[in-house]
Amino acid sequence: MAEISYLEAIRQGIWEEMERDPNVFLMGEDIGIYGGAFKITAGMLEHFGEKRVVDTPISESAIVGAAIGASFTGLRPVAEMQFADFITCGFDQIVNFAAKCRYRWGAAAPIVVRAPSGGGIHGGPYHSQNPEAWFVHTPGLKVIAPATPSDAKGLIKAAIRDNDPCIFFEHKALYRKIKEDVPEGDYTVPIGKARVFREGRDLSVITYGAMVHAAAEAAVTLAAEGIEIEIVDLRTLLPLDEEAILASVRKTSKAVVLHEATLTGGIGGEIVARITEKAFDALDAPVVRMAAPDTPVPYSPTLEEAFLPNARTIAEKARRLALY
Amino acid sequence: MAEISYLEAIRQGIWEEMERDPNVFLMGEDIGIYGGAFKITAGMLEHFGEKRVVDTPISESAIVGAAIGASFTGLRPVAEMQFADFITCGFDQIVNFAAKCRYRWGAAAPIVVRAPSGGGIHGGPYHSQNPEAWFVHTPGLKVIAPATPSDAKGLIKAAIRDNDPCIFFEHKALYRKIKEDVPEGDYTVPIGKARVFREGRDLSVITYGAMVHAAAEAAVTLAAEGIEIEIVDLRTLLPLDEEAILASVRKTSKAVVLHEATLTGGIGGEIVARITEKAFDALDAPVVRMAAPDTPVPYSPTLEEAFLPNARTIAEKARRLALY
Amino acid sequence: MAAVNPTATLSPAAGSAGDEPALARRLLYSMALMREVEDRIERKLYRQGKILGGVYVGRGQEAICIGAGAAVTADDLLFPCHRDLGLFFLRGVTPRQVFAQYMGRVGGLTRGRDGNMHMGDLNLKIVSIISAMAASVPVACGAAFGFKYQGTKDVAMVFFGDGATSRGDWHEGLNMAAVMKVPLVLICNNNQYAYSTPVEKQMACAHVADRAPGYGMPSEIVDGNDVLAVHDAAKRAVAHAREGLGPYLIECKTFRMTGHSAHDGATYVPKHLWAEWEAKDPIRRLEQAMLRSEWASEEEIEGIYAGIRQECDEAIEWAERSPYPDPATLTEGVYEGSR
Amino acid sequence: MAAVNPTATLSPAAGSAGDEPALARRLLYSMALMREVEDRIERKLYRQGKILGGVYVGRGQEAICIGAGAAVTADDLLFPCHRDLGLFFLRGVTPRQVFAQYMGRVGGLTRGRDGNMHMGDLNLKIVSIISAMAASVPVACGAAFGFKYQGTKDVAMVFFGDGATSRGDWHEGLNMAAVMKVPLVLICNNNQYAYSTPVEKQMACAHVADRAPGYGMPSEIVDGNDVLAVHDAAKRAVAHAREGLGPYLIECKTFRMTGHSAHDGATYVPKHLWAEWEAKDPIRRLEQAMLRSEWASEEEIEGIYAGIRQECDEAIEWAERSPYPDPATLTEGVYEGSR
Ligand SMILES: Cc1ncc(C[n+]2csc(CCOP(=O)(O)OP(=O)(O)O)c2C)c(N)n1
Ligand SMILES: Cc1ncc(C[n+]2csc(CCOP(=O)(O)OP(=O)(O)O)c2C)c(N)n1
Ligand SMILES: [Mg+2]
Ligand SMILES: [Mg+2]
Repeated sequence: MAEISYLEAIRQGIWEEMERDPNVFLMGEDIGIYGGAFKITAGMLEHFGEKRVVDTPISESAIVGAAIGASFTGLRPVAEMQFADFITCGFDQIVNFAAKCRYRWGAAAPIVVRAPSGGGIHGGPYHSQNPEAWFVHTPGLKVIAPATPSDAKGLIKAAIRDNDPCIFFEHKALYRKIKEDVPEGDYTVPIGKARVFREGRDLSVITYGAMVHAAAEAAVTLAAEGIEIEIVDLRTLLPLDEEAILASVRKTSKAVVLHEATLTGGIGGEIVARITEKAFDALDAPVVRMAAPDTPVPYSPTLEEAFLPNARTIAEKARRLALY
Repeated sequence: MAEISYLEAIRQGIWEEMERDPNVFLMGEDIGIYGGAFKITAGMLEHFGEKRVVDTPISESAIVGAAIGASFTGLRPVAEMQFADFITCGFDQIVNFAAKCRYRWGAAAPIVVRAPSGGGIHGGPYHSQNPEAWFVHTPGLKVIAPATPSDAKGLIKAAIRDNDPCIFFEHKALYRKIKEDVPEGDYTVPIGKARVFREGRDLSVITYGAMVHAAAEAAVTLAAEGIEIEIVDLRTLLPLDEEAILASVRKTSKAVVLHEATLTGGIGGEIVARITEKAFDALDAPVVRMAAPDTPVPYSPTLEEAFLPNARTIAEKARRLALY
Repeated sequence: MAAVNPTATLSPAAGSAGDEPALARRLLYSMALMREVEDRIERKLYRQGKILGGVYVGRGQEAICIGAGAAVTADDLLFPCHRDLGLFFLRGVTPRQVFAQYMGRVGGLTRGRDGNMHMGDLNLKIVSIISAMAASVPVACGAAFGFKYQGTKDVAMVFFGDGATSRGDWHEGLNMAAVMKVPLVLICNNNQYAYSTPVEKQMACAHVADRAPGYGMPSEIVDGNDVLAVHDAAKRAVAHAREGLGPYLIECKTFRMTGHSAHDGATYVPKHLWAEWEAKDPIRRLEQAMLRSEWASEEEIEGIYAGIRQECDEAIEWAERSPYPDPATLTEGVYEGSR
Repeated sequence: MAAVNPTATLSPAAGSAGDEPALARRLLYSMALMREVEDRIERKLYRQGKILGGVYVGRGQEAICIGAGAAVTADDLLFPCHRDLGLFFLRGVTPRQVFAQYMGRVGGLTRGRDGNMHMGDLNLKIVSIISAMAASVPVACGAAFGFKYQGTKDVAMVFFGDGATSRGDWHEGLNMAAVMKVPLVLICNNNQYAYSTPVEKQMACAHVADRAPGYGMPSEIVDGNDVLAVHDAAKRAVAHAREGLGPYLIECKTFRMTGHSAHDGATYVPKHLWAEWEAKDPIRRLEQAMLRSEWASEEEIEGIYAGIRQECDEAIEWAERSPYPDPATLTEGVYEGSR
């Protein structure tokens, strides 16, 4: 088993699916000779050729729309948004067409839209957003947000094989920072299944993406104080793995729901609601949310640092809840 | 005081603001000679002229973008989306530009985007949606959803005078159905303030828009059974009137959060989370949500009826909770 | 309208030499069927309250979807717009299914999930309308890309109106199709109105076709009320696309002989236009041409119409007997295998 | 590039007859200042790690924003794109503010809220870039509508690249501006690349200007490395817009003499193009023209450059002394009066 980065894991996953299925192809801006803004598709043009690695004009709506149309002819398009922030330009095609095809007229739209998202890279308001909640509120979509190389590889492969439209959020801050050994050979990670990232008895931190690692860092601090937090990595945001969430909360009786996206209207509310509706009696304390404040993502380091939840602020919040 | 419809109330509100401030103007598709798909702007072209009632090409993104640009020159644009379902075509301009102007570079973008939304009119998947949650998750916007003629008139006037971008959701099923006496003369209703639509001691129904009236109908049934529900009409969804919500819940100790929009990722989760975070000890039962199921809005009457929450299903839910 | 001058007589069906009579009969039948079905829908069932919601018909524009739709094979993928009901009949959808669709019954193409023209069936190679105007254009571009990718000779044919050309999706779709040189045929019905908005308020150029050069795309303007002319132009476009020469735009000049939808009286339309365009009715014109060229007799033609009326009577009965969907099925099929 | 042939000698500044020397000095100073500031940013501060995040510069394209920006008055509203830093200097923004902006300090135009070129100031009549390519076009159309509505003679001038023209917003904005006949001047910098994507993969027409007829809009193609030619074309466009004749498109042919951003080595660019375009450097060309026409001496010109270098040294010191924003201000100003 070779240790690879989160970025390399996604790259390998796509590469393997391209090898496995000739109907899989890639489209997006600067994904060919340039290999993509983040180099996810580096080397693919050379290996798979122009036919399967398609540089497009700057047309997010047409990229998504064309991906859907191509999927109607039996292809398996993987479309890249150069930054998740620009998925808003293809929003109508995703939420009004792709998401509704199967229900409205029985047509499958097996597309994958990859969206590099998240802050912590000094990207400012237009290159740092976490827009997943919009899509979680759109029936018909599957929304995926891996935190580790193993999951990133297994989930991108599962998404490409899935027969429903998948929005795949890749956290930019994890691309090169997070490395681990990934399983040998061909494997997928099931869409819709969370995993316990860290076992703990005192309280549950329900989170995903980059925040999984911030929580893990906080867990070390807290463990030294005798507080053992359990970290549930959702991995898929739609459909939500309610069982896994409830199981952890029933075990610890306390929960912090954590995300990097801004607080109001974020997916955190959905999770809190499901916990209180279905595990109310198991709760020893109110479920608390932790997220970025309700502002655009600021550029200046001092502001962005204050904006993003981090190990220190997570530990504080968890500590207070543990002592509730 | 004359009894007027919800539709007429919005029309009057816009009309009065046009009379009051020459910088207020309207743009949208078919709003001129046709008076708008729902006749909200009927008669305005004749009275205010082509300069201030502007028929546009079918270009939702440019309608919103141009409204923002016009606002930079001191105008007060009121833009109409023919149906809220098509606001997705102007999504980027709203969430990435209008919403972020003030925070990013200190520019006000005082626009109003009117969006006729909601089901119950046999509109099917593309003419019935309630997309408010997407905007509630967008810092910088104000999101308004009136339930009554008085509020509709007072809030559209407040939105036009407001110095931040406002998304104004008008529920199509209320346009001609709901009538009431509205206050004489010039008045506004404050953005960000909910109101208790009906007093009750046994449980709180937190809702907005068309569901306020469905809840009121359920209240009659329940009252006959001795169950008195309190109905909180949020009126504004962003910013949320947390005080009003918590005050009602502290009073009744039980709450149903109700909306017509689909359940998962809807604003209901946000409200449940705030209640459980801030009024946990006041709760005698888990806060429950009630909303449409996670599907597109179906067309056929039998399906749409099963899709929309109604007085009967609301009464059932409330009854069960009251007896918890 | 400078570039075309619609006449009361049809242009000879160049290219379809030989089988004119058979072709003409097929076109006449299809246009007349579309007209009759939509008349029943708009003027009977809707007014009787048996159809709820929006009703959009193509009265007076039948030559466009029929003439163009008849120019492709069953393997080519169609992307209708809301005035192109005829395409469904060309693909074997029955009046029964259409009436049931409009009445929200399980017998409809979407089984009640969606209404009116918002229907499609990939097995019949006909993609559902996307309600957002022009959103179908990039999708059709992608389908055409798929055909090219797979090395088939199939083409995608997408329909839209003059108003739809103002949408960003229209531009992105045409540009991408041209850059990728995919087999896409674009059929514009320029009926001079978008809802109540006249084309002068929609664009500052004289013709939609004037935009083709900006995409490096060939185009032509055709009399949209001349079904044989539309058919011939469409055959040229399809041949161009099949040969791998890229997308091709056809602008069909026509007029919407009704309101935007069943509830629209269209009082904003200058009166004289109705009579002017009534004289150019595509069905009457083909009928006259067929009689003139002795491709069919009065009786034969009346026979066609009588058959259609009977077909519609029977189909409506069938549709009214078709049940409404079972509410228990409400949440089925949002995802593969989901209940 | 057929329509222009860039020469080593500048076209005479027709129209600006009389004040050439003064105009030329202003243009030279502004272009040189932009060049020096961006060199410091891209080649010094960024590499020293003093600037974080994306850095996009307009090296080799200075003639476009300076030539066009100098053609409007202080009341006209500017909509820069990410290679138009010069516009800020024309509007009185100082190098201090620009360096502070890039370093995320409170001294920057956005006080650290946003970074690099993502800045604006309505008091200076300069609207912030919208990061989504071409999103500024409909916004500029709306501002131009506002000027017309209020009866001022002001115009809006919006800048964008070749790649931006593929966005739906570009189309919707041009079409709406043409239909509404608003005073909008559109300046395209066609530097033949969008990030790594060559213009042939962006559009299937030869020139962006080929699209203007489809909007019923006049256009011209100009040598984007000839600041006086750009200036003259812009004056024609501004006059057209001010007279109420509607929008006007200018395509400036140029080349991006660096990577897309500071981290892009641009290895995808054919080597020979660098030398070819280096020879057309807009600053050198104006310099030569000024010497030839004896509008300025070697010494004067060197004096201008020396002053700029000193100005930048001082400005960087100032910017580095400018504090980072106080985290306590994080949530301020999302709404009017919000803390
Ligand atoms: C994006 C979008 N905006 C608005 C509408 C509402 N609408 C439906 S049809 C129509 C007019 C379409 O005009 P045109 O494209 O000319 O087609 P026609 O109806 O004339 O055949 C409008 C505005 C829509 N469907 N989609
Ligand atoms: C909608 C959108 N998609 C993608 C991007 C990422 N991006 C930033 S600049 C750029 C290339 C722009 O090319 P062009 O318009 O030619 O301007 P140039 O950089 O060449 O001046 C891209 C793809 C973006 N900013 N907006
Ligand atoms: Mg039309
Ligand atoms: Mg470029």
